[in-house]
Amino acid sequence: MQMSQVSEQEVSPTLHTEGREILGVQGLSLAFGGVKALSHVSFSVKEGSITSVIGPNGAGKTSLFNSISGFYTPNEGTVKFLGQTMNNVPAPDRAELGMARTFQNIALFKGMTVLDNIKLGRHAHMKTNPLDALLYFGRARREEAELRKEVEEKIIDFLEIDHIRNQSVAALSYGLQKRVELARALAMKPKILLLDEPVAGMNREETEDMARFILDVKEEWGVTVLMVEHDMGLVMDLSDHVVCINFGQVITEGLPHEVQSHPDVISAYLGSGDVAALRKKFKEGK
Amino acid sequence: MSILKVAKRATGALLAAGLITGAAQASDKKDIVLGGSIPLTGVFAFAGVGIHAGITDSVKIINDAGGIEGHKLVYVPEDTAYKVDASVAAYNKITSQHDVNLYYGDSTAFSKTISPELDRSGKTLMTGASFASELNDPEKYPNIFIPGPTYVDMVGILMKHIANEKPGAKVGLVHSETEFGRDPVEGAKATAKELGLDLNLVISTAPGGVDVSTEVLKMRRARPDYVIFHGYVLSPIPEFIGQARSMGLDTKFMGTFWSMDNQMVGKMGEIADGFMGVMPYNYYYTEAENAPMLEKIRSMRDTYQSNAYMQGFFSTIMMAEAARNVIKAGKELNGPNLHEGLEAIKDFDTGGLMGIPVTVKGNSVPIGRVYQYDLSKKQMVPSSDWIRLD
Amino acid sequence: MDWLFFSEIGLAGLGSGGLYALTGLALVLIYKATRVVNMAIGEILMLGAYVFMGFSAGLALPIWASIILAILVTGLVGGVVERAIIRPMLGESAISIFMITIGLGSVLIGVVEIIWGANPQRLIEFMPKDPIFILDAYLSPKVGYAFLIAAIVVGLFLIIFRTWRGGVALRATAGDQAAAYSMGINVPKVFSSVWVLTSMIAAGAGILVGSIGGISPDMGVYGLSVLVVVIVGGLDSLLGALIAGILVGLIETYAGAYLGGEFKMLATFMLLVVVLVIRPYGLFGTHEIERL
Amino acid sequence: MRIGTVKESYIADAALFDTKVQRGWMFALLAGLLLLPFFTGQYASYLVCLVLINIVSTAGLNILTGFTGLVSLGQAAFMGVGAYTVALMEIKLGTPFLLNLLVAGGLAAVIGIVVGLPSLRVKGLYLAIATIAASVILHFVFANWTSVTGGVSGLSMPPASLFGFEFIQPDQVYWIIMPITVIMLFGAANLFRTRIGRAFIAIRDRDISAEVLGIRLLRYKLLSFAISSFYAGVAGGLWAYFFRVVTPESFPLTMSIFFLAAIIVGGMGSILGSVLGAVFMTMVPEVLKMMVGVLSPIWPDAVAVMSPVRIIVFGGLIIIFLIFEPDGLAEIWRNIRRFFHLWPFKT
Repeated sequence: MQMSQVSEQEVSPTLHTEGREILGVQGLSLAFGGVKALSHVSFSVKEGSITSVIGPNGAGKTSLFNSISGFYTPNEGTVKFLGQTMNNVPAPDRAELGMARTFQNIALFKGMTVLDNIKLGRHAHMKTNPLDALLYFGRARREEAELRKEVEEKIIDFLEIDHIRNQSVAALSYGLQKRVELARALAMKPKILLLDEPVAGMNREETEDMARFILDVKEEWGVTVLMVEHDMGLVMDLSDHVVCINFGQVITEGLPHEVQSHPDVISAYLGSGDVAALRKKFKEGK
Repeated sequence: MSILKVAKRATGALLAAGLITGAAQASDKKDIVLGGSIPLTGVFAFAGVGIHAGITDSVKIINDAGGIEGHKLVYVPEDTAYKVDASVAAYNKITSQHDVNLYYGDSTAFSKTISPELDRSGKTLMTGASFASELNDPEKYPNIFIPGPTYVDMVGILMKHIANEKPGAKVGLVHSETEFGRDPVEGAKATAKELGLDLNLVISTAPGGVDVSTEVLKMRRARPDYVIFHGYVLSPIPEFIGQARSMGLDTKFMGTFWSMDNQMVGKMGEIADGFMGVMPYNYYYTEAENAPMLEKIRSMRDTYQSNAYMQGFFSTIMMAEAARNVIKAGKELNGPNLHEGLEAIKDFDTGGLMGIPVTVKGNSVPIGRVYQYDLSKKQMVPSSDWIRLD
Repeated sequence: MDWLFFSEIGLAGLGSGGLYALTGLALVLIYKATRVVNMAIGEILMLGAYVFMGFSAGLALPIWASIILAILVTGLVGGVVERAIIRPMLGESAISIFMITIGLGSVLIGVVEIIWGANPQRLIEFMPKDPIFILDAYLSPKVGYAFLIAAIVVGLFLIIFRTWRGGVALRATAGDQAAAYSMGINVPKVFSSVWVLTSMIAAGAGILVGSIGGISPDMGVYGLSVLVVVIVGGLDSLLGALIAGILVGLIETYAGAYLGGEFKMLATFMLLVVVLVIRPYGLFGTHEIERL
Repeated sequence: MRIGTVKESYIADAALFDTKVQRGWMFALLAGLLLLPFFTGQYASYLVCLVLINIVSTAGLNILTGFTGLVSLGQAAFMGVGAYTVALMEIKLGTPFLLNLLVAGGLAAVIGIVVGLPSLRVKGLYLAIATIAASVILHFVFANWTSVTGGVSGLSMPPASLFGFEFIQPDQVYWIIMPITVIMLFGAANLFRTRIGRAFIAIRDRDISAEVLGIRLLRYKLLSFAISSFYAGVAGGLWAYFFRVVTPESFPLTMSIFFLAAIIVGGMGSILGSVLGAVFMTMVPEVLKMMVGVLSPIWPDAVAVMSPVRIIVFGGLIIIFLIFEPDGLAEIWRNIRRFFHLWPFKT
């Protein structure tokens, strides 16, 4: 409730429909054995926008993310990023090009502190070689100092996690872990940020914080956001563009309010038995 | 724990160890120390325990008889588990605590490892459990003594015996895939040629290998009249013999020193009957004339003592004799002098340990005798006279 | 080419392959049910052989009684081991459990050395000694009978595994521990029984292996070849263990016969390398799909 | 008790030893290492050298297994590669020992990379067993490439020398071993302050997500193998200078297991753990030996059970630590420190 009030009054979403395409998915199909996870999925993400992918559980959203970030190789179709076809670009290279993501079930590295987890995000943009590292002199030292400064001043301050920077991630609450994951993604110097259910399992307060961060990332950092999310309130409030998929196919896409009232979307959730919950969510705006 | 503390405790332990070997006896003359890297545990423990007992007894006998020209002989052993690094550790430990002139090492690898150190310190003469022919080189290993024939010599003695029994016989050599196992292979080939024997089968078996059926199949094809085993204590010799017998082969089987312990051979059961081998010493039970040492051993220990015991015993009295020669000559006890003292040993009467007087040649004593197992007596009995290689 | 020799070697290889298959079966079974690679299988096998020696030579019991007692005692040890050190590790990483079995192997060697000493020993001969000739080809009687026994045990085992109720529980547990638990299968009991059962199989194999080549505390290295067998066959495939067992037996024996004893281990592990390159999860193993 | 420390800069915060007290201890330790040989006998020097060599190799294995999560049972074989390299260079070329050690590490690293190649396709246990294969094959090469390695009898080599001075006795070789160990430990600690160390830990914790975060898996797994084997190679080289004879039996599979045990007992993924583990596992047999020495007068057979007891203790330590303290001695050490930092206000 409060969520929607805040967003309506202060940060009403700006539409970027005229923006240039930063990420394009064309005819993407993916199958595991005989099971089709995605079939001919196409949509486009405009630079500077927040685009959301919605759909019932098992619709193929995470498979879509995994295909975009290069963890799965699609059977058909292409992913274009910054005008470049990604089909033969391995995942680490996509990361280096500016594709950053978070994970549905949090993939922080438990053996490292919050700070090191965030620093890890910068990996692909650093030059330190093994010899530098062993000697910790010259480049390694300089690079690490620069990174530390930037992480501290830009990311940790921004996400308000300075009090936990030296803690081990394993000891953190779920909400904080999600925030650290976002911090790590930001450290990757992203051009596009793929967020896989950024507020799942969060309480209201945490959700509000996260919504604010996502908007700030777009507005202040100028980073395009593509997210998968079940929290319809959040999706409707933040998104510039919504893509709904079910059974691995795009049912409809468009502006949030268009998608919200689209009959196929309703029936998609109906088919999955979520319809009552969905109606309730839409009604409440949450 | 700090290293210093460890060192202090080590000293304490060593003192304790010294007590059991009977260290503290007042004497105006300086003690002569015999250090030992002894494999009291591990895969070679059966030998190590025997060696240890043999050295301990001979040291006692020597000291009871007034020591070495009045100098008391002190034996300082350390367990090595038959590992080279542990042996080196033991050497370092013992030499840092004592002024060591005599040393017993447990393996060929250790002897080679420590040899440069012996040369450098120039204080010590070393003997040991290794009969490796490689060590029988006074130029390269001036501080090492082999208490018997080398492995090549052992195989040579056996082949000599074969050539006498059956000229031109077909001979097989089965050896373990270890350093000392490989030692006599080349030498055996040369000796066979010299003696006109047909060495038509050489098999190496992996250590710890359990199944020898394919090797036996090879043997079945080569049909050697004699097969010499080298580099084993027991397994897989019985299996070879058992399978050969069941295939109806009448091959005669032989072993080298470390396969020749009476009890070990006895463990083969019925197939042990007729097993032959070379042994440089008399057995514990040998009844020989003029063998006071054997009598003494039997009076000290009333049960059978292994061939390893004899080896340790013999090593000690030879080392003591070398030291005696040095002292008699009024020289300082050091490596080169001890080696001279050793080389000076001529027609030395061992009191029956060896059947004939001992003369050192090179770094070794190339004497041996062929024995054969008699199942009815459950004993190895001589089947040749003492053979001296020249 | 001496074809008779070739076929005789083949027979001998088949014989040792049978024993590999039997021990490999035990290893696969543990893995299937508990996801543990038991690196101590070789040492359990050794323990079985020593216990047999203890009963037959030490206490002079009849051979048949000694065999049964040795198998039972070793099974009991397996059960105790499972309760004492494997169960507390449930849920730990595969590597930790792998290491704990290495530790176990070491402890078993030490215990055997304390009780029976480090010297190599021979088991009492209990198999017929008449040579076996298959056509013209000679087969060492011990190897032949050992193969026969191994084959019977493997056969019996497979029948039990397919039909008996416990076997079904075991297979269910192998498929999905959590699901099996929710279906009312007593998973801890299955774990215990698997350790008991496989230790018993290993003890039997140990008696056979020991009666062929003698026993010593370091005969646990036999476990290394068995490890190759199950990796080549696929860690979770019973069929794989049987086929790879025979394969490893043959390759090892041929390498030993034609190249020399020192090539045996090399050939075995070369096979392993080749299989790992071509089929990383073994000839019949399942590749687990990784999830993000 | 120490209450909070304030740092002026990020560099100071990222320093290896971030408090005065820690730096003080560090200098005390270094001073101790410098003075040590003047106060110990040959035997203690021998033990110290052995411990140091084991520390280098253990630290290397910890980089691979503890930090990167790739289990290897090939560490001893890589040490063998280093040892043979040093022995051959010393015998055939007579080049300076530092160069020899570097080449030894380098060659071991190259072979480590080859052995690590399956690591992209196979994981965990399969990889561990692939490394067993590597050590069997390397052992075969050592034992059978007689023209180069001297076969089963191995190679005997001259001591290391510098400006005509020969490092022969343990307290002399110490001056080669100790500085190299210290440098390599600092190197290992440094590694984990940089992107490379972080990438290793990321691969250990979740290798698939690491890839999506920009870490090239194969490259970093191989790099970990290379660095780890480099450490093993140098350790092997030091071993060769220490014993001056290298045989195929010098580096058995049980030695690889020893190093794995050392990182388990010391602490996986901890440099301090590598040190503690190597010291502890090397000293345990010595302590047992002492106990035998003490017991012998009362119980003459004590020595006979020495070897089995040692084997049991070795295995038992692995088991006990894995069950009761999986983070090893390093964790115990941290707990002790924590206790004293807060003492007497909190226990």
